[in-house]
Amino acid sequence: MDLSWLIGRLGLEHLPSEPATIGAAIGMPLMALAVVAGLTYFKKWTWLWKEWITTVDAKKIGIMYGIVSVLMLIRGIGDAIMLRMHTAAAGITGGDGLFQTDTFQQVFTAHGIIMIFFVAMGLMFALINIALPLMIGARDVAFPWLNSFSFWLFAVAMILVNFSLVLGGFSNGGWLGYPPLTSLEYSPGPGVDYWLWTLQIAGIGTLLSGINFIVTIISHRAPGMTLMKMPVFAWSVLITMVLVLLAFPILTATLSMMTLDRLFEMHFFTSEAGGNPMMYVNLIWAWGHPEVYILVLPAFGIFSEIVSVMARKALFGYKTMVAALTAIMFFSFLVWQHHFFTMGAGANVNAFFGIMTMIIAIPTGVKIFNWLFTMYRGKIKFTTPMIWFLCFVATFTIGGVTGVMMAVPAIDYQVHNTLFLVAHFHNTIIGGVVFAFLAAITYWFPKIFGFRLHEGLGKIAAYFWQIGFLLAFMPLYALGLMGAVRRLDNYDNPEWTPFFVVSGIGVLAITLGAGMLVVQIAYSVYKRKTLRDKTGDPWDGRTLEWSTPSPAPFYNFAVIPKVTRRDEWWYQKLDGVKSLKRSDYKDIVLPKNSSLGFVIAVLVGLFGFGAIWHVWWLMIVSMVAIIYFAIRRGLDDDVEYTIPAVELYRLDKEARG
Amino acid sequence: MKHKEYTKIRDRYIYGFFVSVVLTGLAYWFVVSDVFGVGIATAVAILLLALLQAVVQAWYFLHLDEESKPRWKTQSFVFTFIMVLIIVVGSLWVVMNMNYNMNMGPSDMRQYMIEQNKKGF
Amino acid sequence: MKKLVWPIIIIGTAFGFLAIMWWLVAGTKPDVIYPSGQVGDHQQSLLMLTVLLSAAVVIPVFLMLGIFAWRYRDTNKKAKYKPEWQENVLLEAIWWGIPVIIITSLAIVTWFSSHSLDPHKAIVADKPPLKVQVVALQWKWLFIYPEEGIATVNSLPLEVDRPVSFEVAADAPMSAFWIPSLGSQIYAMNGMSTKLNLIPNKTGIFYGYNTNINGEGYSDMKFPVEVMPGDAFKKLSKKIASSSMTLDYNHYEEIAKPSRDEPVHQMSLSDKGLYDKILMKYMDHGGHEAPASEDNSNHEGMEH
Amino acid sequence: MTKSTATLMQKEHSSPAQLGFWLYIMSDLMLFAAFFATYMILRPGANDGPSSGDIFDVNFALVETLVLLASSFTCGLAYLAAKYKQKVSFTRWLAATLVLGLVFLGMEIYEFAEFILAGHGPDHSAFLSGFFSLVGLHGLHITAGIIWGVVLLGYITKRGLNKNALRRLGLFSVFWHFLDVVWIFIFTIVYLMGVVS
Repeated sequence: MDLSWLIGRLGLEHLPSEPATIGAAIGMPLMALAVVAGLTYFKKWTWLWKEWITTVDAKKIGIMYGIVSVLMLIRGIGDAIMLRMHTAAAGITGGDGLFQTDTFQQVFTAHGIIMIFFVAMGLMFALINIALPLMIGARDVAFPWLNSFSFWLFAVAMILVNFSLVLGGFSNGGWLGYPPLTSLEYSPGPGVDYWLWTLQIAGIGTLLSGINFIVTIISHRAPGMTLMKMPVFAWSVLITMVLVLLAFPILTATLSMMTLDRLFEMHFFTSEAGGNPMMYVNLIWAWGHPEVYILVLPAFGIFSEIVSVMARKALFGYKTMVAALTAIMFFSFLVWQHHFFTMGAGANVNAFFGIMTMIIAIPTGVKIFNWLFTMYRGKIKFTTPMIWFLCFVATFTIGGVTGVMMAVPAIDYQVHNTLFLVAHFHNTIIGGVVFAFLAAITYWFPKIFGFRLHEGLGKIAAYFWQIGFLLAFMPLYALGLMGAVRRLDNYDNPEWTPFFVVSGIGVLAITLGAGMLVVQIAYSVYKRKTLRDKTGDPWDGRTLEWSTPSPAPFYNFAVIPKVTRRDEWWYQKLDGVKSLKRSDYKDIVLPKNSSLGFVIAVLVGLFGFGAIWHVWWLMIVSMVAIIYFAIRRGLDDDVEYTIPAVELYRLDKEARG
Repeated sequence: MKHKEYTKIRDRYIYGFFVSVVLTGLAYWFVVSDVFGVGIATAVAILLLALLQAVVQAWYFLHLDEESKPRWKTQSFVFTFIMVLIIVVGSLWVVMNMNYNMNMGPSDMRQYMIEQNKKGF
Repeated sequence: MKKLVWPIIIIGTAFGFLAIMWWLVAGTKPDVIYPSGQVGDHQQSLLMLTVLLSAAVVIPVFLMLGIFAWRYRDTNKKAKYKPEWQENVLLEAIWWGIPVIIITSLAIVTWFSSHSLDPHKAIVADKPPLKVQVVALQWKWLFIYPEEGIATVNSLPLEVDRPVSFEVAADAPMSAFWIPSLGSQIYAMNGMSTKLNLIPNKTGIFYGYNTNINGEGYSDMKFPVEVMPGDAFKKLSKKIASSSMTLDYNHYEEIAKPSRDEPVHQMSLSDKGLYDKILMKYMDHGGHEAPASEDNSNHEGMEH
Repeated sequence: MTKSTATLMQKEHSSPAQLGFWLYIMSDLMLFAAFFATYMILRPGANDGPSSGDIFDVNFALVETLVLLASSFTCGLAYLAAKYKQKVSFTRWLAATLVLGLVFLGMEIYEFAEFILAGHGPDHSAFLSGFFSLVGLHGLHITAGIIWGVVLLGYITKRGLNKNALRRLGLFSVFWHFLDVVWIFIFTIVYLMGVVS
């Protein structure tokens, strides 16, 4: 009884066989059921639908991005523990480690995808949604509905990647699975398709957000705030979004070609029939390198804000920082070949891209010196964000140095795809991106939730993250030089075992650090009365978001402030803050909630699921429904509502307490 | 009630359309009648014509010449075009160079294949 | 006293960590740092050069970080506080200028080293280069010595001080051929023959790896590289050449089947053009005659 | 260009929707750039099947180009008529644009069907995969444009040329002109250069 017309290649044989994956495959639905049961018990479904699922308020969308990212951080660290415990056990027992090779390969592929797409990009969009509109004096983003739709695409992609645990497994080709390994010839299963569609859906969501934030920064700044009076975080977001706008289409194109290869047996990247796998490597890294700058530039922007506020001093060399950001934006599109120096290109090609890669190190170095000289002659408060900054400078500098080392092609021939490379990119991503985002969570938490996070626990968490990072990744540098290649699931060189064991201990220390973060949030919620932020300006800030009450009201600014110079709020406080008069309040227009963002995103998820399992009818039905709802949204003219001045005045008085 | 502006803008569209048709016809003529012979010269000529037509269309049809001061659309168009060139030319340079080094690019493969057939493999 | 708590914790942790790393690293001889081939030596010296050059940036950053953080903490009354000081052309000139100088010198070194250590460049030595054709299979390595007429699986005997000119291809997902103690790695791909030139300058047993994941048995693709004096190598290749097991295309098909933890095989080579046939598996399904009118007078012979 | 029309043009050129849609067009340019680069790399990979010179008919492609150019022209006139509230001539010109678009799409589908029936489907060689995906991607964009145009026509006949209609029509005309610009490069790089070398 061939049911493939109905269920494509779905079947029970795709259920997991490995004990660890079975555990996850049972655990995850159970957690989902617990959430559903809680919601039903407390009758919170309408609240969830009205306040969260259909919201277009950037701050709420930011909170949702944050929740998904923290959940995925926990899963990502869980994957990391599995990997390091496996390699440590493989060394000690001399056997094959804790898991089968296929499971091990799926775990590090999922670890890569989840950490980059759902933790790093997720936290980035969480923080941008929360802080950017407030910082540039805007009421909301330029396209609120598009913001909701982008988030739900991101959430649907997250569900897809986690559902692969329950049915079908994930790709085992690494986070950027090179063909021919991920082509039909060597990986016919649904795992690679899960990987393709997860990246495709998340990628489209990111691209739409990129457009959204560029227009927000260009056309929604407060009156008087010229580009050169904008906070540096806003500059880093503008430049990051330009990179997103130009790089993510290349990812969409490359994944579409790979999907065509797998669905309709075309020959873009197959090794036979004229296909060229090297073109995949070339294209995926033409997106890949701008992607890592997309991750790190907001981190630079965050630290520019934090250092300036914590040292109570204007950021040193504002113009140079903006010039450095622009230089990084341009050069990040000229270096991608350093990811495959060893593929066989000629000396001229390697030398050119190597030199371009080194040139990027100059503006990055300049930024670090500018931060250091912002601390010089300042009055530094060692709050948790500042501790994260000190850890960032120490760690990121090592990462930058190993990066310059690997920029020389001749050296890269010896360290490419070894644990030296693994240590380098963890150095720049954990040391740079993760430290910055954890600092930013502590920094902007009171603005969104109205109470601060507990300082002591925050510092301990930072301490464990820093020690855990050093123990986990410094041994990998040494292992890389000893010939240990990356993604090893077993090795027979007893000399390496102590290194892998120390690295395993390091990962446990990082887990302790992450655990301390969860404890910190829980404890701060418990103690939110004493940690309440009454003034709306807990850190004595310098930018506009600290002029609003905490938690920031849904309309952000009752009256959009006039901006005359950089660090507007700092100088307003020095000259004495003028309170708003009754006549300043005007009617304001805000976007209406819309469920279509969620609905269309779910349909896109179904389309992807249909494509993974070759359920052709599901693909056709969901595509037609997508077009229908898109047209309905396109033609919908009634998308805004107004708040009369009287009501606004009352709300604002209430919020200011 | 035809405004003077209405006819002015319409004439711009007609002018733009006419120039585009001429440029397309020119490129077609270069290729069909081998004006510059087979090879690089023709390819460069028709690419230049294509670039010219793209500018003409952007100017007349997309009204890029009338944009207000900060000219965001024109700036982003030029910047994206540079990035497109970097990606396309960069990819061609990198992958062609690798194919050449492995002297097994598809076209060389065809040559190699012929030579192997001669040896009776 | 209380204000010294955190500095003590930080310095204590730093020294504790350095002690652990010293305990780990002391006594080990990483292949990349202690290579035994001319190419590896050059790469090792390049590595040390970049460490020195970047130290010129890293050390000031760490020093300034510690000093500024300690000196300008808010509880230190003696420190001067100038909140508006945010521009200084001289300082900017320094931290744009010095890195530009460092990077320019490194760029010059990069340009020359990329050409001198280019894997495609043949190594000149007194002995003629040894030709080895490497084929990455699903989870093992096949080494073909066309001139000696022998082939081995998962073991690479070489002659000391004699340059080796590898031709690397694959019949498996993209893999990469790397011997850390001899120098550069290079990718191995289906239907593509890449060149790599190395030279072993010390005898002994070293190990080679596959650095690009190509499926399940990826970690099992470790192989011993035995570097021996000239006459021992000649004696070994004669012994292998006379062995009963021979390698032709059909036997090759047997070996190419996916397998893990493949033991070492040593065979005599009965089909000299085997390597080209493996490459042709991925070309345009050869077999039918190309169009007769194909004029291949300008076709230069494929140099092996 | 008198002051009034300049401000008229300028007012609706810098609205967030116009700028946002323009940035989407820029990202679409990069999407096409990736497909162009791949097509050019894979063009020699004919896998013993037909190479570009064998199967492309330049005359057919020229007609397609002129059809699309005409529809871009009529689309400009439609937008102009709409801005001057001339509903009758607007409807005529927009209908003309959509019909020409359908003719172009029909020709393209005809060419694809002809290749597939002759056994040169996209799954036969890398060159054909590259060709079908590049020209097919443009075809998909044209299809989306036609659906958008039809929906707009229906909306405007029902609700007239109000502010929202003009805004959407402005976006549609930018999209349609952009598709013609991309087709210029497809015509040049795929068809013309395919026949030359």
